[in-house]
Amino acid sequence: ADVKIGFIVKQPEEPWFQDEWKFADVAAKEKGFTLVKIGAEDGEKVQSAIDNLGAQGAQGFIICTPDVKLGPGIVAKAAANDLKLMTVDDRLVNADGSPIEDVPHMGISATKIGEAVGQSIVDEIKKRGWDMKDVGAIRVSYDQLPTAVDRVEGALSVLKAAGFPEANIFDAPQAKTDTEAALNAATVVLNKNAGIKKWVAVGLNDEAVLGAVRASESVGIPADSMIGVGIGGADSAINEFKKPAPTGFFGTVIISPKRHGYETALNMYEWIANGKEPEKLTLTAGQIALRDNYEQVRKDLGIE
Amino acid sequence: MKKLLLGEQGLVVIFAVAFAVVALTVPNFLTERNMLGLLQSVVTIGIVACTMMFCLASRDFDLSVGSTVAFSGMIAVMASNASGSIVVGLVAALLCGGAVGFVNGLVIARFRINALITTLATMQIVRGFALIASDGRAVGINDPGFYQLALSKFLGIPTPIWVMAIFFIVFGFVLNRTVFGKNTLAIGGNPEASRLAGVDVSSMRIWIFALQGLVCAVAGVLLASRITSGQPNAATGLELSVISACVLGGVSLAGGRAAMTGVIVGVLIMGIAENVMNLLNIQAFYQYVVRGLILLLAVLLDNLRSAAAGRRG
Amino acid sequence: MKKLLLGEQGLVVIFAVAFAVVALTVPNFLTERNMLGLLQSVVTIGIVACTMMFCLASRDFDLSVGSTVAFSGMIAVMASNASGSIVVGLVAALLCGGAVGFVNGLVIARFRINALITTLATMQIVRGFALIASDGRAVGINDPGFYQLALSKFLGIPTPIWVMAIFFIVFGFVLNRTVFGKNTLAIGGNPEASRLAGVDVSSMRIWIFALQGLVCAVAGVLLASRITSGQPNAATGLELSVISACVLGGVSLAGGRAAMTGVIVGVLIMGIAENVMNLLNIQAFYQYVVRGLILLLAVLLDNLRSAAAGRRG
Amino acid sequence: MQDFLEFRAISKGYPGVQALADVSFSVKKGAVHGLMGENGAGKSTLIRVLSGDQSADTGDILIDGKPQRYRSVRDAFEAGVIVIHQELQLVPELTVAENLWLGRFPGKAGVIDRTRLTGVVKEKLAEIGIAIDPAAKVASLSIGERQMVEIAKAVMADARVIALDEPTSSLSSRESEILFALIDRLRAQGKVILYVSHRLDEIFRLCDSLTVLRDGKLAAHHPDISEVTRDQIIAEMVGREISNIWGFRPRERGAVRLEVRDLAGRKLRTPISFSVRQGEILGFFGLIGAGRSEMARLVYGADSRSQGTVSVDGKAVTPDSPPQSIRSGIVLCPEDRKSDGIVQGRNIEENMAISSRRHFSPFGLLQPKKEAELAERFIAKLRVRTPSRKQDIVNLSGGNQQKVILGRWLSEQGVKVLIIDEPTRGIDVGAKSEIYEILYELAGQGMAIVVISSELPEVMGITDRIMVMCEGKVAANIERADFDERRILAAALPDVAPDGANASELPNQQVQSR
Ligand SMILES: Nc1ncnc2c1ncn2[C@@H]1O[C@H](COP(=O)(O)OP(=O)(O)OP(=O)(O)O)[C@@H](O)[C@H]1O
Ligand SMILES: Nc1ncnc2c1ncn2[C@@H]1O[C@H](COP(=O)(O)OP(=O)(O)OP(=O)(O)O)[C@@H](O)[C@H]1O
Ligand SMILES: O[C@@H]1[C@@H](O)[C@@H](O)CO[C@H]1O
Ligand SMILES: [Mg+2]
Ligand SMILES: [Mg+2]
Repeated sequence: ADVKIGFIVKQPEEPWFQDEWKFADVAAKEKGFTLVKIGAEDGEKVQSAIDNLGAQGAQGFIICTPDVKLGPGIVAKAAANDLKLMTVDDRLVNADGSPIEDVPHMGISATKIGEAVGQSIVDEIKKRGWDMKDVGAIRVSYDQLPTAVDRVEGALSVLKAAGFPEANIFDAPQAKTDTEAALNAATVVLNKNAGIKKWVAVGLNDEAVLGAVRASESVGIPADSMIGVGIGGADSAINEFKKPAPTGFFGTVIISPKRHGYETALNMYEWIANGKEPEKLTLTAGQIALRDNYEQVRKDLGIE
Repeated sequence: MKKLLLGEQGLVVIFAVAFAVVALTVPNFLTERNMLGLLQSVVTIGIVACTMMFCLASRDFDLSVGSTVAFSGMIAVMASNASGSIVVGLVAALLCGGAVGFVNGLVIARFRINALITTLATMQIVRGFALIASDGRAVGINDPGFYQLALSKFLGIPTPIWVMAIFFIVFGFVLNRTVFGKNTLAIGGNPEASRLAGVDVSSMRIWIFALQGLVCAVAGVLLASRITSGQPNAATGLELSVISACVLGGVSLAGGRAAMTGVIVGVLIMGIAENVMNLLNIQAFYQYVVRGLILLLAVLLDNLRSAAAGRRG
Repeated sequence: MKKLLLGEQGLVVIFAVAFAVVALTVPNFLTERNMLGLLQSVVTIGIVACTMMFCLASRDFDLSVGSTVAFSGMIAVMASNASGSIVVGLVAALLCGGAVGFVNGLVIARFRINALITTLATMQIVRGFALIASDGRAVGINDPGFYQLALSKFLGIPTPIWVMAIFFIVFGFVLNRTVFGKNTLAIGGNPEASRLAGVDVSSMRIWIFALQGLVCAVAGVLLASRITSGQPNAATGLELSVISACVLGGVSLAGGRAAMTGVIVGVLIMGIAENVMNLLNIQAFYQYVVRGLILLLAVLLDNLRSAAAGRRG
Repeated sequence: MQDFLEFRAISKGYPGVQALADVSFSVKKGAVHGLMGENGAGKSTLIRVLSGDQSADTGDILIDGKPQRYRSVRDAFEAGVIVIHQELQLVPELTVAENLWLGRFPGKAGVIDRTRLTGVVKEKLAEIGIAIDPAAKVASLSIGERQMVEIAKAVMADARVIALDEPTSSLSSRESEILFALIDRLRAQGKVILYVSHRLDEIFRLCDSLTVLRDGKLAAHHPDISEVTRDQIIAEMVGREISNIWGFRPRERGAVRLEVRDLAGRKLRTPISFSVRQGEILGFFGLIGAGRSEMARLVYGADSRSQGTVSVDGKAVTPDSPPQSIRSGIVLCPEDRKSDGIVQGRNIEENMAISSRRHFSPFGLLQPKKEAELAERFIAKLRVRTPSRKQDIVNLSGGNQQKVILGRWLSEQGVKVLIIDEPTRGIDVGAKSEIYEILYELAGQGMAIVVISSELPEVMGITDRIMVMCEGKVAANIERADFDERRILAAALPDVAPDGANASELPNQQVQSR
């Protein structure tokens, strides 16, 4: 029979998910199955997306859920519709917070990515010979998104472990997850602490860190006094590296949508068509990319 | 034929025709599974639209419904986890939802503050409460019995769909056959005349908002049960979907005009649009455009119809 | 004193008092840097509020502003990248923004479709266009000269703030001192009477929407310059912020009442609230609650004031 | 009989206006008491205080000797007071029956008893001789019919005290007769009726006693109306003698100015043709729903035409839209001031200048000085009672609003054709004669004037020619020399009864329903 596979993502507008879909499509072409791409921004939409897949005769689906706590509901819905289930990026958890281990998962640990960000900042601080006492850290936060908290906290934990004074970390809560909101929030932090001349910035993604970098420019902090490290590595970050002069956007942790999109789709196909069950857990790593090596890193990760 | 199209029930007829076309052309649409999935996908919008209809008909506006749905869903889960009793959870959710609505009504009716601003404010405050209560994270349900609210079936049809159907019937009746309904329409049609006729406009408004809060709580509980957790971020943007469904269904934002059949059709149009776009595998970005065009087309058709029927805009 | 508080400019006085209190109690608030930062943070809202005021004053509604800002920002960047000329980019953005507004106006005025539904539809369609045009990705600016739009300063004050100030003055003048402004208010007061008095209501509405689109394009260009890229997801939810700012500033959603000073105050209240919350390090979830309470408080104060002044709600 | 309703030292002020100052008088049981006074004298305010809608600053209302302490409309209703307000207070989206029951729907446990809802209304409407379908939406009724629905409220309520604020201002003589018969019946039942009107004929026809207000103060109280004369009342109201309200002056009639050919539209199916000459005042008379207002709206382009042409001085007016009509020199002063006339929330000056300001606003820039001058000129000329030209128009009394709307059109320049629908609706005697004077003056300058009026004496008093409409068609065209009350009325009636019955003999004939 024809194989039909669903690929549900939580934020279809995000380039990351566009890429995942794009690479899943590559697998679909290779193997000749149909890929149904559905965006589902909240729990309710996830439920109807699964019903919808069931109704159109899909045999399985891959999902990046808007919230990991939706786990039991998704598992139940998938079973009710007789669909095979795999997760990508974010791993489902039970009511008590433990991961649902039965569901094959390919993902990245939010905390791990955060730690990579923190490590590269710490390295750069040392390289520039800054005294951590004189440096401020902008924590561009969006705390209602659990992944965001995990990433940012991951980064800050590395900073703190390296001796970064806790008192120098300042919260800049974004009202929304776009650059303008981050810019406005970070501006306040900079103005409030006008005495601090050297800054680092972390946030949930490239857009958030970019906001902090723009804020530093608007209050006249020179590019070499700012170390912003983002997460994602999509175009907004690459654009920074392409600018003629370096900006305070120092680097970004690129995570590869290729494996996530291509491999999960392929595995699901194998599972459906040939009964070959996928690995229960595959973790991929992020890789830090800087102005001078981003092209190489992207090639290594199979993007471009 | 012409009479059918142009009559009071014209929207329903247009809808029926559109439905038939979709059923014939879109594969997998008219299957029992898909129909049930579709109906389940509009449960939240459908339930909340019942009272939003009253709100709009009385010339008011409620932007806080999404937050209230999320908040009361959270409360249901947290209270039943804490007490070990699902009933306690339900009661707590209804109380909280009702309280939010009551406060909205009180502020709007007694302090005469613009409904848009008031509910925009409570929308944020209540969302804040939901986030604070849960520390921004979804809360899982301990007692699997809670899931049964959404999973159980009667005559093969899931309970939430029954609940929605009952709400449609009850609120349709309330609108057309009760003093409450007529007073609502009167307030929206001419608040001054209603006041001068002795209708207690301000307590009517408080009641309508309180009812809206209660109904949001019901929707919130069903949603939490369906998604098996209380989520502080659930139902964002619900307000606009619900208001669109109502307006699509012919409820006038200028007040005074509302009909349950229209609202049901509005709710279904929204649900079918989403459903069909996914069945046809329309790309995410194009879905935005299509969604917008469907909205436009639906009101345009309805307008042409009523213009032809010689009614006043 | 009493006269001051209760007069036409009462809102402004209340605001001045609140401002003084904040300036005295919140550390770092009244510094030049913070003031400039604050003003820059409200540029988008402030500019768009100018024309939203006209829209609301004429009893209309525009939900598509956020999408239009994002879309025209994208277009500015893409067109100037493609042509190598910033001017071409600007013109393209203005044309696109104006076109979106014009279509809104045309559909609303000529086909008499509800403004809420129409702009809800175009909000989605235009967002879809922005996403499709950019494939959902941020588009970087090739020519660094583009950044100068937002970075350049005059008398120590960044250009965007000047632009906003000029818009305030121009639209304040248009509202109070021109036939266009008076006709806008008349339409809001009683559209049918205005039509019978010879006001060309439908072309006025088209103009108002087209102007709104143009102004959104200006805001979009400045925003793109400020964040040094065109972002298809920029400015989501802008519509509600702008409408709140207007309503806070005393613009009536029922039409016919508007004042530029009020709108300026409304915009500033929104900006100051965010600014002060961050200065005071209020936790993210509590910010929701505080934001809601400030909204409520501001309208409540204004209502008490006008009630005391014996005006009608 | 004893005094049943008593006002004791009632005062009520608004910012800048003392609407009522120390007003005291009383009315006996079973009496119809007239309330007269210039526009803005305080009549409606007094009635609003009686209705519980507004509370007096000081003073008391006594009913049957008991002081009333009510704080809301409901309280007043419970005390047996029902008020029919000057402006229509109906909900257009609800049916006639629902409007009549509004505030006290019949039924059990909140569920409406639909049989009673329409049944009782049908009975009551038949009883008072109004043939309107209780199930019809009010939005589908004409103004006149709506006014009848308002009046039916008084009967439905079974109150002890009934106040009617200018109930006949949009009724034609035939509906007025239905109302008068009704009032006679209520009087016989021992109710107290407070009756506000600017029409002296009605006052003398109906009232047993009379109070005249002036500038918010009691100007005169006449316990027995038979002891006063018309001229005396006018003098008490206006403060001067007016010998002849109409003051008709014949004029030269010139070439044809307005030419209407085969005009028809959605609500006026039968094509209509007529012309008006320079300096001519043409009157349109008819019963309610005769189609006069529809005709006027078609000529003005307020509704779109399905056929026919309108031309001014031989030049066709196209396309049919109000701005085009104004540019071609046609203006229309509409009949329904609340929905089509006043711009709520705007002040007097803005309401007056809305159309004419384009003549003196270069590049669309306002000239505040000129607008102020214009407003002051017409406030004085039309004697608009207001503390300032910056007053919001909704705060004016009904008659004063009407004057402002008139001022809007009288200040327009380059007008060749002036169409006024019910020009003196709700306007006091003093101002009426001023308005007529202005009309003669404009006609004298060569303007063609069309006056639509439901008041037969007015049409006969001021026009050169009368066209009578009946059921959407022109039924007669009569020159001034041939004016004859019976003939005009006969033409206006849908089916002429044998031997030329006139309206007053047909009070209970049913109004054409639609
Ligand atoms: N809400 C208000 N605010 C300010 N002034 C008001 C208000 N209502 C009435 N007035 C003023 O009170 C005075 C009395 O008005 P009222 O309506 O009682 O007059 P009236 O005798 O009924 O006149 P008309 O014959 O024109 O109906 C007028 O000068 C009017 O402008
Ligand atoms: N709101 C309405 N909806 C539909 N038809 C209407 C409406 N109002 C009036 N008509 C129709 O238009 C015709 C003309 O009514 P209209 O009220 O204009 O007459 P008129 O001679 O001006 O009388 P009036 O004194 O009431 O203004 C009526 O026969 C009626 O059928
Ligand atoms: O939400 C993030 C998404 O933005 C992308 O970075 C992949 O991981 C998900 O958890
Ligand atoms: Mg009056
Ligand atoms: Mg008429």
